[in-house]
Amino acid sequence: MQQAFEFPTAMPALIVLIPMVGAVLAYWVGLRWESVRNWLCVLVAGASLVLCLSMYPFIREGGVVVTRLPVLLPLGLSFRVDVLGYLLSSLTAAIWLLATFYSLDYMKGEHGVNRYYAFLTLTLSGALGTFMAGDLFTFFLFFELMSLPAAVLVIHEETREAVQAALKYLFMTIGGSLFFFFSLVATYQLSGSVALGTKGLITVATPLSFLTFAGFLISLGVKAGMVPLHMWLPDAHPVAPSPASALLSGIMIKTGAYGMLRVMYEVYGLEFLQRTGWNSVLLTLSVITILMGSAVAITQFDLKRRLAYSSIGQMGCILLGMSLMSERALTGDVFHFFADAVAKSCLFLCAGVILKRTGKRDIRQFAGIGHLLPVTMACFTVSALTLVGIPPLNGFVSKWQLSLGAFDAGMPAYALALLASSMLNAAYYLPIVLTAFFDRSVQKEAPAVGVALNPIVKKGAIGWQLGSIEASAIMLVPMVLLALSCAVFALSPQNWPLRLAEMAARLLMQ
Amino acid sequence: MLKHLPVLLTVMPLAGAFLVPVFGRSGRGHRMALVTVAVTLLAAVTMLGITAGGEVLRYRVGDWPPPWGIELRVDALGALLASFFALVYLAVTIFAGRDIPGELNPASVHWYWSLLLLLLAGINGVVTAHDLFNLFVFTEVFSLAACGIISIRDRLDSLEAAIKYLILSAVAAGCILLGIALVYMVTGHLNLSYLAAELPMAARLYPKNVLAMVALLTTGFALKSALFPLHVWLPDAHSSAPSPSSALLSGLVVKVGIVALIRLFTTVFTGPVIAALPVPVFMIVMAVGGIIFGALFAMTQRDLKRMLAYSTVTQVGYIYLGFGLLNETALTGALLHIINHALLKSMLFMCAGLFIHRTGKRRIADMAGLARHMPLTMSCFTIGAMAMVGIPVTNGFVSKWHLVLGTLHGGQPLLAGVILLSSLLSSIYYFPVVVAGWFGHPASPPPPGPEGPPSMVWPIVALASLCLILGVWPHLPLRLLGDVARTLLGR
Amino acid sequence: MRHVPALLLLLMVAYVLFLTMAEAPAFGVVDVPSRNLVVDRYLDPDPEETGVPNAVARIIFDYRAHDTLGEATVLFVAVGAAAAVLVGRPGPFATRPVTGTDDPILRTVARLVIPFVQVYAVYVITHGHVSPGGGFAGGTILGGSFVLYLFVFGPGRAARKLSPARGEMVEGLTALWYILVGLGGLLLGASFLANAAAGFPLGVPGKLLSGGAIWLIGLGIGLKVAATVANLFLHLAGES
Amino acid sequence: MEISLGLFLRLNYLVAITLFLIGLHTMLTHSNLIKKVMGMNIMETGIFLFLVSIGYARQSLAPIVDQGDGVIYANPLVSAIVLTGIVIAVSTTAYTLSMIVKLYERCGTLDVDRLERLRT
Amino acid sequence: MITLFGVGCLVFLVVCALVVARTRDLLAATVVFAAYSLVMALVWQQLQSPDVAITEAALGAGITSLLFLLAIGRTRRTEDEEG
Repeated sequence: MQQAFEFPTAMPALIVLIPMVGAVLAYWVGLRWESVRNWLCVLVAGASLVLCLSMYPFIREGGVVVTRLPVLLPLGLSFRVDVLGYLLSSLTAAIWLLATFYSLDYMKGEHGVNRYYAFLTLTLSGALGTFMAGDLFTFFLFFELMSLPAAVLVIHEETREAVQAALKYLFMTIGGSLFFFFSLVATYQLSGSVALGTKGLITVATPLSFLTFAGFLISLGVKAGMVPLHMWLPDAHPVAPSPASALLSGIMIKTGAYGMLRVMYEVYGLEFLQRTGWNSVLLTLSVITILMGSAVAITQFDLKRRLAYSSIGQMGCILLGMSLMSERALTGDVFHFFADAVAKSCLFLCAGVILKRTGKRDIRQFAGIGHLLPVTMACFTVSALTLVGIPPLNGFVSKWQLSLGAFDAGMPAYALALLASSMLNAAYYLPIVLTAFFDRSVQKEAPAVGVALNPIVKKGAIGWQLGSIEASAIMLVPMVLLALSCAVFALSPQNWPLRLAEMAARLLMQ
Repeated sequence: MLKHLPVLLTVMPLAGAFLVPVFGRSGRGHRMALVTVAVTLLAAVTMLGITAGGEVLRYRVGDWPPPWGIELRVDALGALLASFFALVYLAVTIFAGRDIPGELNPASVHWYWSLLLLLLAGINGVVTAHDLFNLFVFTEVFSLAACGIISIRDRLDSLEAAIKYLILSAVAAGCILLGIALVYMVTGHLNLSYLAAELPMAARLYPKNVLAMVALLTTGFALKSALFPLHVWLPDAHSSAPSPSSALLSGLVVKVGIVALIRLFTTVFTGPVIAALPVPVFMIVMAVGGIIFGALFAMTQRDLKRMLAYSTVTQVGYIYLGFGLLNETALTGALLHIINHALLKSMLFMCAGLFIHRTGKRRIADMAGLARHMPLTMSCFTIGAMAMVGIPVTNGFVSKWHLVLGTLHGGQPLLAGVILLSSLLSSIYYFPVVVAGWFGHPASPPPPGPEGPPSMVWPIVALASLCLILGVWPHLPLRLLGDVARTLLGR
Repeated sequence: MRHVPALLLLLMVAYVLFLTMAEAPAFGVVDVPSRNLVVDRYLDPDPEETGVPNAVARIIFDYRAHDTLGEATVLFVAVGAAAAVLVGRPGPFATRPVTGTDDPILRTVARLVIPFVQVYAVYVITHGHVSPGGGFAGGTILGGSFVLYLFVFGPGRAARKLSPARGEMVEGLTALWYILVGLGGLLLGASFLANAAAGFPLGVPGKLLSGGAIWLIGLGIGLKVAATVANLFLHLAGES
Repeated sequence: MEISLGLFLRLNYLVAITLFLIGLHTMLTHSNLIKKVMGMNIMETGIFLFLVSIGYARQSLAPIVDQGDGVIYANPLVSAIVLTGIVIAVSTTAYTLSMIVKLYERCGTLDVDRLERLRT
Repeated sequence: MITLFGVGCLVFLVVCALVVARTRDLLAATVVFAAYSLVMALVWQQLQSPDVAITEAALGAGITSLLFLLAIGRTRRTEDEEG
């Protein structure tokens, strides 16, 4: 096994530290100067993105960036960024930058904005730390550092159901993290170390190792929204402000899946899982998650709740890709991390614009808003089609790889599950697009009160009847970028994230 | 002068306490108490410096050799506990300066300071004692003083709680004294080391006697430290007492009984006959009961201080669980949890005290929106709540880590499940208060003026930051307690 | 009978204890484990170590003086806490039974008896280390004489004789006296509460001033217990 | 027969334990607070009887050491312990009774069950 | 101690304890308790420990009984609550 050579730099620690300090600075600055704080947050997100990307030269030849801080806490912290960690942390930083940029305008005039920005940046540090953790203990620490401030984002509206949703989120997250804590201690007890990157920490199938894997599964399942443990997700996401729920859906639930990836492939190893029959359990759970998530999504008429259930469905696909345990499935899986993150955050940002501009949440009232919000709905359509898996877009690439993986793993039936997932996605996304663009029946009364009319597309320029009430440029730019990246990577000859995904898969499968 | 520190640790608070009725009448009592506690803290910390290297300070009161005279012994554990207890004491005394005159009638305020110092003397007496009867006498001192600072509030519920506490503590004293009589009858010694030498032979000659003695002593000290079935006095006592008193009661007084038991079980009851007795098993069963019932009862409470009191029953359960497992990691976890919980629970009670001092309301429902005009106190309460649940950055996490690892070393994953379940339960009754505090809407407009007098806010902030510091750099107490646990179990 | 659980508990305790008694060392014989080297030194015939014939006084005020310090503290705590409670504002069901009597017989007898009781008390205190008795018993009798005065002449006049504030001050000072004697031993180079080792003059055993620190502590304890008892009954009689 | 003779020879211990149990029973089951305090006193004196009986020896003298050697004295350590115990017992009694008096002033009853109902 | 008088005292103690436990009238209980303490002082003297005897007589019989009397004076005489 070719041992990845390690580059001991302090880069990962720096990347994690900047948002933390930034959050405190932002809160303190925000008490006096609003705009300075806004741009400070954007700057911090940008800085972490740049630093993440700057690690590319180390990563290219399959190297690993390592930092050890033995002093802190009982077991000391360590960071270890390999290809997978690099891809996901860059993705996180990028989407965080876009979301922060988007919320500059979205949060204008809202209450508790100072708190929102501080905790948003703090959660960024948690997410980055989780993806770059070098051992299970650091993973657990930053997992908590991401989950708890996120509760403050969920509770932002301070309405009754916001508080209820946040409390449910908190209790399930804490319950989950306690299971993780138990497995962490048990792993330390069984193998004497919790470091990632060394293959097969636990290989002997004892009752305790069984309990440990169950603990990992439950804790990371709660975060990833696996079906029996997903109850908090459909309540928390609609309640949070749109950029926050974009990040919640786009990035944070991915940490759960990332954790499963590390645990399955590095702490336990494939033959252990196959020997003890865990892979069949995982496969069934992911299929149930796909079907259940997508099916319920169809019945939801609140746009954000529908998107939340769609996230559960997509997470099912990711878990499925992981459990197939073949290299191509893993490539598709890692790429699907990327595709789903981009598409899902774009969808939530669009939902935010729709809510902000038209005040509508219920899908049945979306007749004709395509004309009112042409650019937004265009982005919405592109992202939706990505998740459905239409060929020219990212979604198709990952679904294609996943299906090939299913065949490689000798379980073609699961390719059918992916097909079913695509069809169900279509079943709940396309109606929205259709009503938005082609339903001319209603659309006579004026749009929501107090909405600033700044028409970009003049009336009659390309045959639109009504002047659009499109969002401001600040909100549109991130959405357009995300929508484009859904398409650009799939069309471009050397699909950069896909190549990284292949490298990551090869590294994991060794 | 350093040679005399072990005895001065007890005598200084005593001298301070005796001086308060003489000079402390017109409000000077608080300053005298502060000075005395500060000096005691200094003495404890210097002793910690000396004993950190593993050396044990032996002190013969009256220059009489051990079996005849009384010997005091301070090891790293004793010094560490004394230092942290004195530290918490200093914070609570500073806090009480502004809180007590409001809560008590002026005639008995100077007695409060005297009783506070007597309680500290009793605690230090038990921590440093190496003689069984001396341990009993100082246990009585701190029990009566603890009861005194509850009943001083002169309201119906305080008096009733104090009487119930005193009567149960008298029963415990009876059990302990009968235990001492039985052990003296068969061994003829009172000094712990000589007792340990005589006990194996006595256990062979009079096995039932030793069984009864161990049972009586364990029951007595368990009753004093509110182990589960014997905890009935704790919720009333800790919730009806003045806030600084409940901070001390929940933080320190409950722990001293456990410290005495740990000292007994690791120095005296170590022979093979006693190892056969199922006492640790009973302790674990009671501890599990305490953990579960404490958490369940705490969830149903509407009064904030009663909720904190029931949470103490759970935390005492943790400590007994760690102690009952009798393996090195679990014992380290238990000892560390004694210190962590002392810091945490006293800080939480002081926060509750400040809330009540400001708004006059005690019910959890009235805590809504409190953070809007008391942000600092509420953030300290949040740190405390996070530590109680065991979130990584706080000190609660470190002791929970060792306790869970200890249960796995002991081969009992089920107990680990109990600890984690109760952590979840404690999040279920702590976090609604925190969430309501930060994001709720206050019913009545907040009173004018700053968050609270600085002498009340700063001790809370100091203890909260100490909890965080111990959470991130726990190596000082951890290394010391690791060696202590090894030596205690090594024998 | 809702006390069944308590009865069951007691039966179990009784069963274990009686079994223990059955196999305990015999009563009244000399070769019991508790008669060992510890007791032989306490009963050492030539008292050059402590200078007092009364072995119990040796133990209380010298060998195990720290216990007695703890016990004097318990007394101080108890009466302090009691005073702290009793000075509170009277509740709705308050009654004041102690009012003193104007019955001439009681007053004259009391006036006659009290001095003699106090002389006897002083005797018991000062001879504590020579003959049975000692600080505690003597102090109680001295306190008892004050209580007699309180019951006969009423709390008002008794408070004028020894006001609660002054009573607490005496209590505090005499308790402090105990610590000062202990610190004396410490400052003289030996350890806290040291007697012969610190060079206190032991005098001639059997005489009044023998025993060095023992005699001093005994006097202090006697006064403290007297003040404590007086203070307690003054508060209990409701002097406010 | 052997057990009963052994027990009779240890009558003191028996009475001491009986007093301890009577005291404990009174404390735990009687609902009047003053009665509980009396029970406490009886329990404590029971323990003291047990303690002093440990130190007694037949034909022994009081522990005043002035009869030269060759004489058996009673065990003084036990008396010292009991002395301290008695003072502790009296202090606890005094303090409890003061609280009971103050409690009665507040609520007019000494019955624990009635108090429980009053408070909830 | 195995004299008739000694055994008589011990039996008297147990009887006094039972009476104190059973009686409803607190004043009677106090008087019996004073007797109990006095006989206990006698027993101490029998057991050759005069120090304890004097202390028990002074503290037990004297102070404790007085305390009970004063407490009953300030509260209520009979134990069970009528009304």
